[in-house]
Amino acid sequence: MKGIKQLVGTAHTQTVPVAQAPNSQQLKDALIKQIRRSAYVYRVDCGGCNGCEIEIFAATTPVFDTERFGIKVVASPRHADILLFTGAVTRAMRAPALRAYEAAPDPKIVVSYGACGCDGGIFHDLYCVWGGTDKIVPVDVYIPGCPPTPAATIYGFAVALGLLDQKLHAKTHQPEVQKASLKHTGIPLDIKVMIERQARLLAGYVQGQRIADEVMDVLATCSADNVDSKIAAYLTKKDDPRLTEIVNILLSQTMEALTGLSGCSNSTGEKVKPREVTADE
Amino acid sequence: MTNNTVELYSTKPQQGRIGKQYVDGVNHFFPSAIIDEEWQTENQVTITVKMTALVEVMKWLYYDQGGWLAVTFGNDERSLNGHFAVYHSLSMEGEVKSWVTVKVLVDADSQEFVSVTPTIPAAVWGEREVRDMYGLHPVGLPDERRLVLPDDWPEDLHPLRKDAMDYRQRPQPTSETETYQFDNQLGNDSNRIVPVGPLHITSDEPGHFRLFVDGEDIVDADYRMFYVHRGMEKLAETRMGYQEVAQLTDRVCGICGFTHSVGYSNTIENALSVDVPFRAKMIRTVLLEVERLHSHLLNIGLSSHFVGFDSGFMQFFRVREKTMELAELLTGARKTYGMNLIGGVRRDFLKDQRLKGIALVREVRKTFSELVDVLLATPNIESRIAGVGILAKDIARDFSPVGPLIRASGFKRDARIVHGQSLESYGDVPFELQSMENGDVQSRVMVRIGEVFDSLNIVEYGLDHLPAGAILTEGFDYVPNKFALGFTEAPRGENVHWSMTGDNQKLFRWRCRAATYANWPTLRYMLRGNTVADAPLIIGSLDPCYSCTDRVTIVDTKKKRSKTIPYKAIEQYSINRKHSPFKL
Amino acid sequence: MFKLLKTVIKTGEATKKYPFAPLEVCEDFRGKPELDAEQCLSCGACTRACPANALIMETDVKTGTRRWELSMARCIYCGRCEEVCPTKAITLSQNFELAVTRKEDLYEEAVFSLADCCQCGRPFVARKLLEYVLDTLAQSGVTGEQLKLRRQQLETCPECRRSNNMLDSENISHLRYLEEEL
Amino acid sequence: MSPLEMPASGWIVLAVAQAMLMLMFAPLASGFSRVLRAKIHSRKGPGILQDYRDIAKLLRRQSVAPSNAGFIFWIMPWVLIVTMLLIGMALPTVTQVSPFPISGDIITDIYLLAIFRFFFALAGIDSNSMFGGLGSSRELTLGILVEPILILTIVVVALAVGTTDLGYISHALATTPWHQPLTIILAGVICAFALFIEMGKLPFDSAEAEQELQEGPVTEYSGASLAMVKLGLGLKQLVVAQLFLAIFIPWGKAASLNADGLFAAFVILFIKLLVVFLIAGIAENTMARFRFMKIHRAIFPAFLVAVLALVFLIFGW
Repeated sequence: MKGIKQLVGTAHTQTVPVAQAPNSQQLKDALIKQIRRSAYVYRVDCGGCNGCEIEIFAATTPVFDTERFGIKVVASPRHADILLFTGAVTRAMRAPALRAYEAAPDPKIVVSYGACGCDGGIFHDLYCVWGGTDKIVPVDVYIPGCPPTPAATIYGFAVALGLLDQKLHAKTHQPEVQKASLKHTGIPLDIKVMIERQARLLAGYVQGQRIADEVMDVLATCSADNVDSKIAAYLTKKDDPRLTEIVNILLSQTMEALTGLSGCSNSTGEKVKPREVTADE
Repeated sequence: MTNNTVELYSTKPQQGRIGKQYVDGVNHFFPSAIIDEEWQTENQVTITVKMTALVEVMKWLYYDQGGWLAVTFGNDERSLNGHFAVYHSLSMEGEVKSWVTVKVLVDADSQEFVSVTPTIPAAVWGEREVRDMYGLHPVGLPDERRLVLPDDWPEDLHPLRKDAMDYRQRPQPTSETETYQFDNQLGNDSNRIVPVGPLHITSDEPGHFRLFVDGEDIVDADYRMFYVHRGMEKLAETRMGYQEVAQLTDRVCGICGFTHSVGYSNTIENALSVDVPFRAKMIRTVLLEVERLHSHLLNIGLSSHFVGFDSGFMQFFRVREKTMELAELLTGARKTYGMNLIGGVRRDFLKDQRLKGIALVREVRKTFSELVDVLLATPNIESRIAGVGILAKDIARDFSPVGPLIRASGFKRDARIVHGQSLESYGDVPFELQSMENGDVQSRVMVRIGEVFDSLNIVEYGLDHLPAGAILTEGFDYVPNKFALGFTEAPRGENVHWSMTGDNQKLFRWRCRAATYANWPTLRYMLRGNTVADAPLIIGSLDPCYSCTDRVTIVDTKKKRSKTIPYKAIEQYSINRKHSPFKL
Repeated sequence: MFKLLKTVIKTGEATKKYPFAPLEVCEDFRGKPELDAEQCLSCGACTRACPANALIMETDVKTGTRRWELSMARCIYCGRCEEVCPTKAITLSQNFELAVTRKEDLYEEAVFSLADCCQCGRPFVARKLLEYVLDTLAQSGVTGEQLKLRRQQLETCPECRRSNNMLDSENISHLRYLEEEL
Repeated sequence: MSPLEMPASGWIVLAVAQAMLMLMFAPLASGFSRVLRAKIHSRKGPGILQDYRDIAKLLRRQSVAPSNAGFIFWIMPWVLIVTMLLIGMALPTVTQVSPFPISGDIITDIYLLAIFRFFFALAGIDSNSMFGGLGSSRELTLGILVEPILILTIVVVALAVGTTDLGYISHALATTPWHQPLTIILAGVICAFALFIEMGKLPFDSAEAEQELQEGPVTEYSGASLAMVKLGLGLKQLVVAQLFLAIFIPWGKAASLNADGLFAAFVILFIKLLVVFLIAGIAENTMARFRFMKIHRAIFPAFLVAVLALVFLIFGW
């Protein structure tokens, strides 16, 4: 069957991308020069979750307004200079997508948009998905993201039109130091682990980690007598009721762990309806 | 019979058994119909009934007891009890609000089950899908066409059967062309066929419709969905663990993904009775409303676009960007918030987010109300949207649609109100149910406008009244083969999820019914009798999320009979949505 | 229509300057995942957590290396890797300008060397992982002889350990039952 | 000079020149509409020269046609441009009399407009899409609704002045005092309305294939022929606008063929056009499109007023 390659027996298949004309690259370079200030874009939706579609939209509307660069989304592949493929190319969308590709006049720039378009994203290996634009047509520009923000979209177009150069390059890390440094060595290990865990439960993996680090930095500089004052100083500096609450919980539990006796145990899974902290603006 | 008769026999509802009288009712009217009764949460019960009693029980629950069919799905339980199973989940909205799931066991050899569609049309898509995915045969189902699987999929391969295939297997295509038969129920061959096509520049996603027209009037309409069926449900029970699926559900739909991931998380939390901290619930509530904001603004913008008022479209998108900013501020991403874990959320709102967030909300409220005035004061708007695409009450009752669509047809259905007590923090936030009587496009727009203001209030209230405490619960065990429903009110209506835990730290089965899936089947009735020129407006007023339609569905952009050239549909679409294609 | 014009005039131009001026994104924006190879233990937690399989890790026993690879193309920027990383070696940055013309540029890899088994000399565990465990032990108060012993245990590959236990005769008292008899 | 004899070479040169100028400035006009549109969207929008860039690019792009396209499909772009150029040559835009009286007769011009519409509709059918017939019929229906008004109003003026030659009408209105001011003003207003519809602006329809809108037949065209069609559409707006200006706002034009007179007239014309397009642009961007079924309700009253104008004429008010 055209464009389909068998893998094992008749049961398992994969797609074969459309072949490109030998001189296509020169033609494309010429095209890019022509369409610098006036590019017509045609969206081919090969099974996106429509997060990408909506962000492409957002890129054309007032706040980002691609039209100021002469980039215009058109409704017919016949007008297209750039084909924008979104979605992981589902089984049913393959044929229509190819038809759209062939309907567009040569030469044309193919842009693969979003994680699904670039490499199938989270759906890359499903039974009804071919796994990315470049599995069916040759792709010139990849715009990753899930979905790419309108700004990323504009940047992507700029790269496609050769107005900006790409910033990302293949990278290989070769760590010389074969030793990862331990953080907060000043704090006993079990306390450190406890604080980090609780902080995550209280404030999530980003803010929680940040808070845990800051608190432990403060604690590391403290001696038994001036803990309270230093923490208080830190909290007043931040002036955030929620932060104060979290830090107090962390401290009380630290005390608990250190002394064994239970301080004000404001345990995390409490089921009594807690008081409401109101943002004081 | 009326609801009062229920009172006569029903025992006093036991504690923690909300909706017990429905079960008692079934027992009373259909003695020995119930084989098994199982309570998942205090307001969710699953009753296994005899196949012979299914239709009658469903009929009683649905029409006599104010039930609405939320989702119909199958399950391959041969490894558990030697049978397949078909579930019909009903949202009971009589005087007692609860969830009743009716389950029938399907013999593994005959593989046949009784179709309830002739009695309750709402089940049609669900049963067609069971047929596709499990190869079970619904006896008496009027519409035997394939629903979910692509046309070139092998007849005898049913992906969701546990013994069917590896989730990665891509079988040899069986045909080069699309073979779907569109059916014209009212008209005849003299009607011209108009593919209203998809790839429209400002519609978030393409859709494929066949309008059967007589002159300018639509006689009937049919549509082919599920062009983007990818097999997420299979993925969820194979490659992924529980937490990963929460990320997957975020990508069920690019517009209302968060509601799906909340819905999914709720299924597991309900099934394992995990206590989600209050703060996490409030954070989820806030984000659900943020999502509603951007989605409704999108749709209101589109409605003004479809009537040729592009300035309105652009202006509404300008406001919408503020809500996207808000989302980014609160979650770190404009879309696909990725905030849910089973047992809570991943990020907290600190002072910074709360203050900025509240400021943004107030700004949006101000600009939005201005724009609403503008929209309503715009010449011709009224004449374009009033009385167009009416959804009749009886149709609505039969098909169990959800969201602004049904609220605009005079029904008071909103999971946030009806089941608010068991849905995140909706019990504690101030807002009322928006509904209109006329059932036309105008009513839908007005309902959405009302809901935008509600959402703004909820977000502001939520950010202002975040409960103290943790945002995540951990340290619970995943008990095998527990199951429950999870539901949220997405911008387009109620999303319903159902999942069953497996014994290998993976899901045994996950079913997701998105709002649009419930709304599509009514579309044909809304289109009938209108002009082609209004078709896009009507379709748009349903706020179709093609990708929502069965987790991931896109309607084929350029699908049509092989002789037509690819971009025809688009051209035809554009022609028909404009009044005169040749006007200069 | 005059209301509209009024709004329009009041609003002026809503368009952002980007790309001519940098764009403000929020502090915790989920952009390109940045790996701090120095901190990474190649423990594989991220590869297990990644919902999209954008992160993979493969061990090459011949060269004695372990390769970590991130595919920006497939990445869905959910930040699960950041969440599960024990050493915070991977974090999502604010960088969203990721478009490329060559797909190869979307891949980022890191190579870590493996530690050899102190007995059979076959590589079996990432050196950094091993060292990290030992450091943690040290911090938690294990010292001197104990630590040495632990190190020796940890540097032995599972196979060798198993065989050791088999041949570990001095722990077995052949005469125990006899003694009980007496 | 009588309309039938060949005009002097100087006039011919002027006629060709002004037609060519219109062709050159057509993209500027549509570009201006796009900028205005963007501003009303609160967008930065494209430069005013964007349409020049678009057309320049399209002219260099490969031109593909649908497999079933007939010759009508190919000649349509040319017909568009040629008909409009003919009218363009005839219009007394910068001079008080028509520089090319042969096509300067009002009846001729109205028919030229009709030819334009006819070929456009024909091309739609030629593209043989299922909508072709439907669309053409609508197009022609609109024509039937609009053209009578146009003819009636212009005939009223013609009668009032006593000639159907554009040049003379414009000359007369510009120089001699109006005998029936009420009639002419009334006719002018209605004529403006009719021509606004002819320009194809919202709410009656949109001229530009702006990013959300797609002209039916235009979708079929690509590359160079698409460029031609775009040019043709732009040109029509310009010409129609000037037709109105030439008749009803005839002041400030050169009496004879001398450079500075022409230049002044040119500047004045430019300002007039600016105003016209400004008004048209604001109108089309601030209202929703008419429901086609109801469009006659908007147009019929206009027809009545046109009749009223005729009545006034008869009573000599």
